[in-house]
Amino acid sequence: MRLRSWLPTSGKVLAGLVIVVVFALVAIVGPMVAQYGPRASGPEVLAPPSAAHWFGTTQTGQDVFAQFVYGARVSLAVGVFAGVVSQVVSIVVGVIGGYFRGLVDDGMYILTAVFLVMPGMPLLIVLTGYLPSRGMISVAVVIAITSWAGSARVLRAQTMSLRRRDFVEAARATGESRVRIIVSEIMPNALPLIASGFLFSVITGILSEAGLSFLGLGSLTSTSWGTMLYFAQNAQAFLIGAWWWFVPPGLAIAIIGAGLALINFGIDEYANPRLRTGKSRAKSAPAPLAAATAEEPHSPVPDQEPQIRPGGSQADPVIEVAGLTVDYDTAEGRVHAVKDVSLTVRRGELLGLAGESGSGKSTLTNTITRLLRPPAEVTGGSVTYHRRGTGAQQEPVDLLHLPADELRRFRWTELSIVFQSAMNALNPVMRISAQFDDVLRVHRPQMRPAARLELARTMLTRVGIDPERVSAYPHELSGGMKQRVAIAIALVCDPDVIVMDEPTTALDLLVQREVLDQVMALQEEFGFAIIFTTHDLSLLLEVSDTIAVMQQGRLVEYGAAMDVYTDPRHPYTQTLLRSLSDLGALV
Amino acid sequence: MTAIETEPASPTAEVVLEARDLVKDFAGRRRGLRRERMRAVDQVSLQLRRGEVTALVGQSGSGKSTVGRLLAQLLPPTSGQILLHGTPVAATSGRAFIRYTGAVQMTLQDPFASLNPVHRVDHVLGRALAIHGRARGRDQVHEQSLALLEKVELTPPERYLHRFPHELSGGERQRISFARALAAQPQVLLADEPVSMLDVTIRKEMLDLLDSLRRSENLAVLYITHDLGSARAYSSRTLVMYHGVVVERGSSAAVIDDPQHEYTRRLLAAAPNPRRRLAG
Amino acid sequence: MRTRRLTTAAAALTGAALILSACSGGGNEGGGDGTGEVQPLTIHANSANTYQRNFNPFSASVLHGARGYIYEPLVASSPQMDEPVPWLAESVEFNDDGTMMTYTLRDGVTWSDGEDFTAEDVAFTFNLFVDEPATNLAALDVVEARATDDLTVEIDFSEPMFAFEHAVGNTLIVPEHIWADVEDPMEDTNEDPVGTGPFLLEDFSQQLYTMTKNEDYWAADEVQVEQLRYPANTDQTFTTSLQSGEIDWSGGFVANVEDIFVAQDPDNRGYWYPGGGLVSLTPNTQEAPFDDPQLREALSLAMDREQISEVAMQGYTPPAHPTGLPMPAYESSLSAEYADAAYSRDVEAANDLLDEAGYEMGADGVRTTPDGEPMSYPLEIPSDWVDWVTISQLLVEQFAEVGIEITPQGVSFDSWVETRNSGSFDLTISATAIGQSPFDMYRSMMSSEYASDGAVRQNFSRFYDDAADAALDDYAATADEAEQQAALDTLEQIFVEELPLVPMIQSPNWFQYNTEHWEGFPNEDDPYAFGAPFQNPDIMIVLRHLTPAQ
Amino acid sequence: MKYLLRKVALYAFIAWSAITLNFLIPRLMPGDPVTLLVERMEGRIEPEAMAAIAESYGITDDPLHVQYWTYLGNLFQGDLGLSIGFHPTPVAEIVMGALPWTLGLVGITTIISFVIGTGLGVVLAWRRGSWSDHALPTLTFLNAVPYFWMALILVLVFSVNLGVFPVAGAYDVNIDRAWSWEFVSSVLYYGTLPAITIVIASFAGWVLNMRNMTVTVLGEDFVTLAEAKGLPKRMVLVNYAARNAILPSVTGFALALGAVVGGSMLTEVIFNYPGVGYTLFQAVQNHDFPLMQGLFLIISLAVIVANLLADIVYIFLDPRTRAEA
Repeated sequence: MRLRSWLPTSGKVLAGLVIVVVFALVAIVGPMVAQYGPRASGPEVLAPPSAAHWFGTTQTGQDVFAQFVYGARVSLAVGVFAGVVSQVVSIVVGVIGGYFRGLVDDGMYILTAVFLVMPGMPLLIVLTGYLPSRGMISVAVVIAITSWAGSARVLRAQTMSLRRRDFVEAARATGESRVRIIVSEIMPNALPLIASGFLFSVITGILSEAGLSFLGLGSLTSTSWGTMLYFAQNAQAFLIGAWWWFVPPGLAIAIIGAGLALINFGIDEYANPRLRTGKSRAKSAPAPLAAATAEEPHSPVPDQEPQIRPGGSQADPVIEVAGLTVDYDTAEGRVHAVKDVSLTVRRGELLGLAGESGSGKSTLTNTITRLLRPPAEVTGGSVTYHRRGTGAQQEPVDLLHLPADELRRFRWTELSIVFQSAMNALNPVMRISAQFDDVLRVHRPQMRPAARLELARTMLTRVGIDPERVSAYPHELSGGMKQRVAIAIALVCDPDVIVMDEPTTALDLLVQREVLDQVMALQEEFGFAIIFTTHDLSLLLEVSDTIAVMQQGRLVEYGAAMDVYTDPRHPYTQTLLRSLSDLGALV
Repeated sequence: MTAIETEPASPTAEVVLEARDLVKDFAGRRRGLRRERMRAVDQVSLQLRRGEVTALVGQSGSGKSTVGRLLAQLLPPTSGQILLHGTPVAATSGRAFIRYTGAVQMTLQDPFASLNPVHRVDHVLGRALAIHGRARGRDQVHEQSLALLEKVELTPPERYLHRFPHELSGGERQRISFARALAAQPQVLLADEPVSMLDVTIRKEMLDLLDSLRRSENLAVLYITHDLGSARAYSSRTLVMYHGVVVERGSSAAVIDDPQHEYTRRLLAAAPNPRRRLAG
Repeated sequence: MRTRRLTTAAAALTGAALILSACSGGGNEGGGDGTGEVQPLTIHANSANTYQRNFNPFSASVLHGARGYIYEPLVASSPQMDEPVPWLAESVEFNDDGTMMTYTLRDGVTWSDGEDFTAEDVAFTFNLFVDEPATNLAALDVVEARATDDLTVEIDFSEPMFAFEHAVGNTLIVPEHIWADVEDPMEDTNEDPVGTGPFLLEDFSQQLYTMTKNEDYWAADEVQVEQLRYPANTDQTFTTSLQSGEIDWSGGFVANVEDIFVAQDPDNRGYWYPGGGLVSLTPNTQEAPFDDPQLREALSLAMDREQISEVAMQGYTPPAHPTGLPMPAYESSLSAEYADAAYSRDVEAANDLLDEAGYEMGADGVRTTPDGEPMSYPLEIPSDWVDWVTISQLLVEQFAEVGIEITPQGVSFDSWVETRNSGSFDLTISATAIGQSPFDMYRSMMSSEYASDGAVRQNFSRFYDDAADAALDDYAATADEAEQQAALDTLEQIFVEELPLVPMIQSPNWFQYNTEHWEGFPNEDDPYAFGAPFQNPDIMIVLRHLTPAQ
Repeated sequence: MKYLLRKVALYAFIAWSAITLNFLIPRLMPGDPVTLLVERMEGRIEPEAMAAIAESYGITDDPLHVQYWTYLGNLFQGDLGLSIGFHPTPVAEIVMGALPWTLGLVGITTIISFVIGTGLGVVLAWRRGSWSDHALPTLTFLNAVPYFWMALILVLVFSVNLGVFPVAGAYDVNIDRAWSWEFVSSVLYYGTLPAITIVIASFAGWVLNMRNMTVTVLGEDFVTLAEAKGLPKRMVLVNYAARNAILPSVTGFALALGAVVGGSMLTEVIFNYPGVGYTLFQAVQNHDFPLMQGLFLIISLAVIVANLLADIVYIFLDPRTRAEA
């Protein structure tokens, strides 16, 4: 059990490690096992593999197995040495440049750019061509010289982003010295990158050595996999069919390269969980849940029955959630992110969904919008959508079981979404017009391009943005404007419901107020229902018709906003309101 | 530019840290050969008194965080002075800086980002103690670390000592940040938006903690926030910043209950408040 | 190419980069190349990926065929040939002290553009050596040359030229009416060559150039080949082309030549690798301890040349002759004393000799010099010369048996040349070209005229010996063959006894042939000339022996 | 515009560095071309002739800075000197002879492998979590296989054993070099195996890169929103995910050109392909300093220009760079 917890969970990393360990063993133990010296010539010339010569013999009767294992030593040593040198250089250049900025960085940046752009292999070959001594160490150094730049650039970027991180600032504020900050605060966080860069340089080193040696530019007086290939090539081993001579070294290079790359994969996945595949992906709990499990010891547990009262609107229901339960599979077992939640959204109503981080409100809205991703899974309950109009159309729609193409038609025409951070919700490389346009092309195929553009302009005007900005790119707009654009896009197909997921959280107070006013005005005009989630209860109390308070996946209180405000019944709601009051928010 | 002085403070307690006419310019975009200067902080003066919380309120981009960093000497001011106990200090690096941080500590906004994910709690506190020479030897460091954790109400402290930041909740992390700052046994605590990333219920606990620490350690606290309500509730004096300038200052009650400056009024009006609905 | 460098620098001489090989394409099968009569002769003289159009005979990277098939010498002579063959000249005479040579030229020779070939052209060529020293590839001490009539030319030299008759005779003659207008003869690529030779450049591309027979050639009857093809081939493709029978005539290293090449068609295919130079272990005889001839003798005794020949050279080239002279080319120059000499390994004798000379064996199996230095020496070799790398590994094993430690170090070619020429080495390996005569070889191995404070260009072991110098002078000062042989006898004796170099193996003259289309190539049984298609002037002789296959 | 100017300035500096490095390397390293040339002539040259040869190669004892100015002056006149290995052919002529082959073979195969690689990468990212994840180990293996070894194996199988493709060369030398179908088809036929080698050995890297980038982008809000908009999958994948994920690859593509020219060198050597890579290899083997310098310079400048072009393309692909200007 103990041992297993140390083993990497990813099969790829495990495979990679096994490969590298096997080759390391070959390099270390192999020469002790080999019965012959790598250069010792023998009477049996070009013999195929046999009991006496496991991998056969060469043109001059040398034992291929002996060469292979001694070659492993040299090839791996060159790779590792080149990797170390190249990584040290890139750390010095990248981390120091990235941390100190200014002239130092400018110099280092240009140096990096020079080496990055200058074609590596030709430079390597030219340098080696001039190299007076062809020892493996000089070859390794030259390889390092030509290969550090890529890694340095990545490290620099990482350092620049790390040095802006709060913990670096905090360490400085504590009084930590610069050297210690670099070594103890920044470097450990860049470790995945350094490790990955190191592995990459090792691969490059092994491949470059093999390539150089194969061209006759390496050190032919040492035995490496590259020189084996060179001698094999020279003796025309291909033409005489001496496969045992050239297959092992080439295959070994490819396999160890793949092994190192697989480990690298693991590092990438560790650093960027999105890249994970298969099981390891499922085990990585998504962020909201991680917060839910790290429970606040001071929060009251929802031990009491939910307090349900009539909502603030009497209109027809649009969306009905009934007994909904959503589970996550995590390494620690199943977790209920949403548990037995029932609520109703009515036409033209603003339903405020309140809850702190980890309360399950995002999981709930993601279920309604059908954007729930594995490992989350609906394990109970239903979400029903009621269309506008009469007759057969009024047949309620089972949202959770809507087939793919019907779901696509449903989306945006009936229900649209406004995300928390508009900066990320708009495609940075498309003009605003295009982001209106693709929705309309799909959902309003009969519309002409000119009409589509006109509609986009109209919608922008509606949210108080100069219609000329329709041809702008997202980055040319301020945060508030982007959020308005996002709202305008959400409105363009005249949906019945808009899910607004913390739409104003990222905005400054004054802007938030403007956007809110706009939303209220638009709702007045178009009559859509809004599911408005936020952790800011005071905001919800002010704008909502109905409020639903969630805590740890459960709905704890539901009712008309003013009822909840003036007469909170669930202890959790009461705590929230009391906190708000103490914080001066309800003054 | 002079701020509207809503109500003169009663200068009772000793001034620990003072800023006089602080100005900070940042290099902006290059325009031709000239680089545009962006004035982030313009002629800001303030005093932090022992045992008193001073709130610095403003929206993002108002320059309030820059003031905090200037006071912590994390940034050198373009002009103006910082006085510690009446003595001008300019020490953004080296031993002088470390000495300065022994008196003035700062905590940052984002509890998720302000602790290095690779270090355990004991390392964080141990370093802070070591830098300022508040503990020697393993035993002393251990003992002191436990005491710090207790001070920030993380009990039992042994439970937290060997945890990584990701094993802690947001509130717990912010407490660790406070503990780290307290390790230096400072006289001034600059708290930059200490609660804005936290849930409402935690905010209150955190501000209560800050307030009790102020009292028990006799700290001068600068509470930097965008939230007028909590400034009113937890500080005795409030300064309102807008575009790098302090536009209004005075006792918190006066500034917030009876704002004089147009900007302060707009801020108050924009704050969500269900009362308004009740009234309307 | 890598391997061949060891052997004949002549291959590298004309551009190590150049290669030729052959692919006779489908169009040529069964009937010829368009003439409908005779198969072309496809030649691989050197490895090249692409050709650069250069037919300047003075250029180091001139394309093969230009020398010999387009430009011709006065007299053709080669170490492997019994007698010099009069070519553009019918006879030559020396004045008494050997400083003037008078050539009488062949009548009726024309340049390929129709102009007559005259004594003026010959005089122009030799005067060019004076005006443009870089063109003087054979380093002839020309003072002046003049045409005394249409067919007679007199050339004045500053030294007696008895020993250099072959070198002067092998001078390729260029037409004055064209070269007089060439501004810088070393920087001209001479793309459309005009010569007196049996072939005309027909077509050139970077991958193939062809030459077609000059029907107005002065000895057109002697040449039966109608077309020469030089396709570009690298080492790799050369071997496969050779294997598939696309090449008629080649000179290159082929590993396992029996299996890869001969075995496919034993009736037609063959190879002959006569000695074409010498590869020696080269001690620095100016520095201790290798200034001690006894030590050099011990190295020689400890060396297993058979093993080196078998393992490093796959048995293609025999161990060196104790005189250092390549065989069979210089067989006739051997003194009676050494006619049957051969090396044999004697480790015991070597050890005794070393003990006797005061090189004490240490406990670790490594001897120390009388000065107390451990006898451990680096051996620098060009890192990409495979056969030398193998040789050096064998020397490690062989010398370990006499308590001398060798550490091979692969260095770049430049670095090796630098070290070798500047004398900053204890031991190295070097090659000596066969030259024009045994005198040439000994001169380059023992003459003090190459001594220099800085870099030397010959005599890399820096062996300076008065007796050797005297013998060389004697040889050069006489035209009498008996006197020359007497001087040679002395030189051979000095070489054998003093060991200025420790000869290891002969370097082979690589040569493979395929008689499917053409026959008459030289071979061991009929060694009338060197067979390698890069060897001048031998290729001219070989060409005249070729007849269409039956 | 300013963004572009900055880039141009940077690349100009890099070009200058390459030019200067190119000047310095041979002068700082041991070895003297004249000695090497004489070595080839079997040392039969007299000292005065050596001086004459040195002069003809433009080798002088001038102080370094004088040599440098001469070097720069010659360079700007397009004079890269005379080759030593192919003396007296001008280096520029040799380079120009080799360049089209490399541009043709390597250029086309790089584009093919980029297109295949990124396309496949997007598909793998979209289908992640399914069978497609099992393709990854195979791809990493392909990515690590040495080019030249792969080339040798392919030659062994397809040329030597099966005889499907020619062993080497750029075209059948028996065909007249003209714009005839016969010649063109011969070029294509001879180029097939080298092209396959390069594509197989290089496409996997693009797949892995593109997959990682796409997976990362797929997690972005705007992709989720695109899905929520009810857009067809293909549209989401192409316009939202791939369109953003490809941005880093554009720079990578330009940088890779350098690596590919180098990597393809070994391929060119094995296939006897008359391109820049093989010529460089020959130059190194022949100690042909001027040719080596000329080739390295041309390759560097080509890569620099490619990078500049990539940066220009980037401006069109990513509007945010325009804002930085």
